[in-house]
Amino acid sequence: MTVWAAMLTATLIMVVIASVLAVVLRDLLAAVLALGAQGLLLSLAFYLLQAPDVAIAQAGVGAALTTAIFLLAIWKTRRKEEE
Amino acid sequence: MTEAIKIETGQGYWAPLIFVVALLGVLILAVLIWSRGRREYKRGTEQELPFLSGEKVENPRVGALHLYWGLAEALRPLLERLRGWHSGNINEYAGWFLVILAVVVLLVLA
Amino acid sequence: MIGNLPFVVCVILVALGLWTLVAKRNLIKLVIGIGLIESGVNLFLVSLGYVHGGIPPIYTYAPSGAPMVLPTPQALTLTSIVIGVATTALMLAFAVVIYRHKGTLDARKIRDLRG
Amino acid sequence: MSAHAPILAIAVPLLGGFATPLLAKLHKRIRDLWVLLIVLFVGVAVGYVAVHVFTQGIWVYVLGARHPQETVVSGGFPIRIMLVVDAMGAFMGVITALMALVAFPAALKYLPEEEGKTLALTLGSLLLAGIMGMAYTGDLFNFFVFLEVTSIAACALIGFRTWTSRAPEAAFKTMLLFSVSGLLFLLAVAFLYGEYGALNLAYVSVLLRGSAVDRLALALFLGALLMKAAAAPVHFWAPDAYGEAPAVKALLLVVNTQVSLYGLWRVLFTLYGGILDTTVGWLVVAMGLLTMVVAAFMALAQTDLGRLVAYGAVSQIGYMLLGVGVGLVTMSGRPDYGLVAMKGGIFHMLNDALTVGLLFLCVAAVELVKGTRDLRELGGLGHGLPEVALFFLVASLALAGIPPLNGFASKILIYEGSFRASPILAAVAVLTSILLLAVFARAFQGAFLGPRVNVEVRVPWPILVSMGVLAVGILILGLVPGFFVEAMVTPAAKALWLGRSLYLSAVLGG
Repeated sequence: MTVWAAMLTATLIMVVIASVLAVVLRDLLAAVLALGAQGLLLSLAFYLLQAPDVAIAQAGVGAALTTAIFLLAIWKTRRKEEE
Repeated sequence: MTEAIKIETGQGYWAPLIFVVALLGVLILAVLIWSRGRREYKRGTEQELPFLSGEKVENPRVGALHLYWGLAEALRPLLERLRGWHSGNINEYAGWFLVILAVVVLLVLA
Repeated sequence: MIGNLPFVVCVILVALGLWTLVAKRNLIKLVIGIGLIESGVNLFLVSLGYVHGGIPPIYTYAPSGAPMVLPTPQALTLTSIVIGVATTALMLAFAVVIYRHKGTLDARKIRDLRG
Repeated sequence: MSAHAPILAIAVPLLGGFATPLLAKLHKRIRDLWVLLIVLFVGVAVGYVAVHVFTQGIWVYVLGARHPQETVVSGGFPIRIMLVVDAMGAFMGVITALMALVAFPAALKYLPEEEGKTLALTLGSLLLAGIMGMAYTGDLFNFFVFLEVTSIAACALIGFRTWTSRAPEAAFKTMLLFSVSGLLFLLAVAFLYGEYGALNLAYVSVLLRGSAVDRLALALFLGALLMKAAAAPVHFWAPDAYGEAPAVKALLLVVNTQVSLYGLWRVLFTLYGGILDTTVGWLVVAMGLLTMVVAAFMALAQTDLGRLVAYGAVSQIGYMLLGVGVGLVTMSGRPDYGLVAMKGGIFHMLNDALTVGLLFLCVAAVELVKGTRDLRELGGLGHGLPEVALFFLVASLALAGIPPLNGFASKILIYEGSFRASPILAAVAVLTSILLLAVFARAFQGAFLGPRVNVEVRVPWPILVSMGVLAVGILILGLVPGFFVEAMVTPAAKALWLGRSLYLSAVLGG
């Protein structure tokens, strides 16, 4: 197992963990931050998969901009999920 | 030209212009029969006013919801169930999408 | 070698997203679910194009000899990311408007349109 | 110019739509004129393409080639993006252009300036571009992009009246379901790309072998497009969307649904035509029957006129699914009744656009005059609005399939074709038509009959002209259907049912 494969495996496992957190966390702010982390990790995975241009787009648009829009929406509504 | 006025339906054809001519014939016949009827109807008398069980009705409007009251009443269990199905809950709508997706996958892969 | 790991992760992400749509009631959570499905599909596309030992398809003068990673799926992914942001923003805007009217984001309570 | 007509029919509304808000800053009149010019241009371009395709066969337009008619050499690998317009695509384009030509002038007078008229016109123009793109493209990924363009534009149109609470709710639900279906469509495209390394519809179609991955992709295509086409039981978004969008713009939403149906036919007949068995056909038939029956019963239970018409529109989708589904079932044996059913289903797309469009314009007029669409409060409008009442009556009868109007002309083809496949199908379709007649008789009685009520607001003349155009279309298609069936519907049906090899050879050569 090369260093590259180990890094990709670790990244992908962290992507899954962040995704699960984004779904199960009841605090929407935390969930959105988990989604943002997932986006960044995904961008790292894209970089490792030899797609640097996609990685840049994913980090800038897919992770940062999306998270900003989510934060704006939460700021305009409420932070906790209903029971 | 005959092609333009009719469409083949496999077992026969549908020619609307012939239908219209026949319809006009039937209408003329109906008007003829109607015109031979007795003329007892008088405008401006009580004959024009609506009565319900011998009582005069002030606002004789039958609302749309009262039309087919019997049909709607008979179908009530079905209609209530169908309305319950359109529950407005987005989770259920997404669930139905998953159900259809599962059915399609099973059908196609089988 | 990494084998099928990216594809397994894609399946997990898509399944997780679909489960969110059915099981979660908060509208913003539903939009998060859409985001997860989208990242799953994007990862699938990028993994499709990956060639082991390939070079990124972004050079004007590519080093000779090495195979190139397929450029088409990467272009598709770029398009998909941008479209994803647009849909997410639109859905969140509607969620905010709904909250302003109803004071809640609970899917069970946002049922004016039924029957 | 004329050599570039297919791409211009997509590019002009797309770029023109983005220019609309800028021109609105200059002057409102310039903006109105601009929008009308865009729609007129699309009409002319689509008409030109249609005449060309119906007389000379499939039009392949290659983007980025030295010469737009340049096709790949025999056995070659198509690397460029293409627009491929066959008879069915041209027919779909004609429906779209017709409805746009009717909807936009009416919208100019119907939408109030302070209620985001500029936004609505821009979104309508983008929606038009997306629909044209879906109708003309010959590339799977482009189809996905245009699918998302229509999703975003349509949902923004549904929900742009943010001061009501119902419109954003409908828009959110619709957008959520559209997003899922769009992403699953992309996943299916990715499956096919992974298997064959191509996105060109014709090229992938040649390569398809029917492996497990192909079949999984087919399932995803089916799920995504059936959802966007509002087939039961995934039709829940459709009555919300049609009912809550501005009634004039609901015309474009109806065309959007139809172009999704067109995409479904394109995938099933052209892409998977070589390997499809009858199971999928029976699924389409079953969902068609369910759609028409459920929507008709739901229409019976409505008290809101707009929602009632919306359910009526959904039930018509069932007829199209039934007609083309019978064609799909019989595709291997190719009996002549299969083609009859196909013709009925495809002819019904045009008829449905006209009748449902006219009904939505009538709803718009009623809403404009009375400010409400609730059947419990409406009534007696026939005295003040005799022309609207007449149009509503004509459209209702056409939708219920009463001869000699156009709805009957297409429904009799569906009845006859499906009767030969199985008498039960035709029986259900006829009974549903009778139920729909009852529903629309009730709607007519509730809105237009009864004691006279005062009508202060006049219906603006562009809306009445649009209604008149649609009503004349209904009468012409009803009285002389043969001409249109021979000229446009039969080629379109044959292009799907028999023309797969023609489509493939037109794109790939040889």
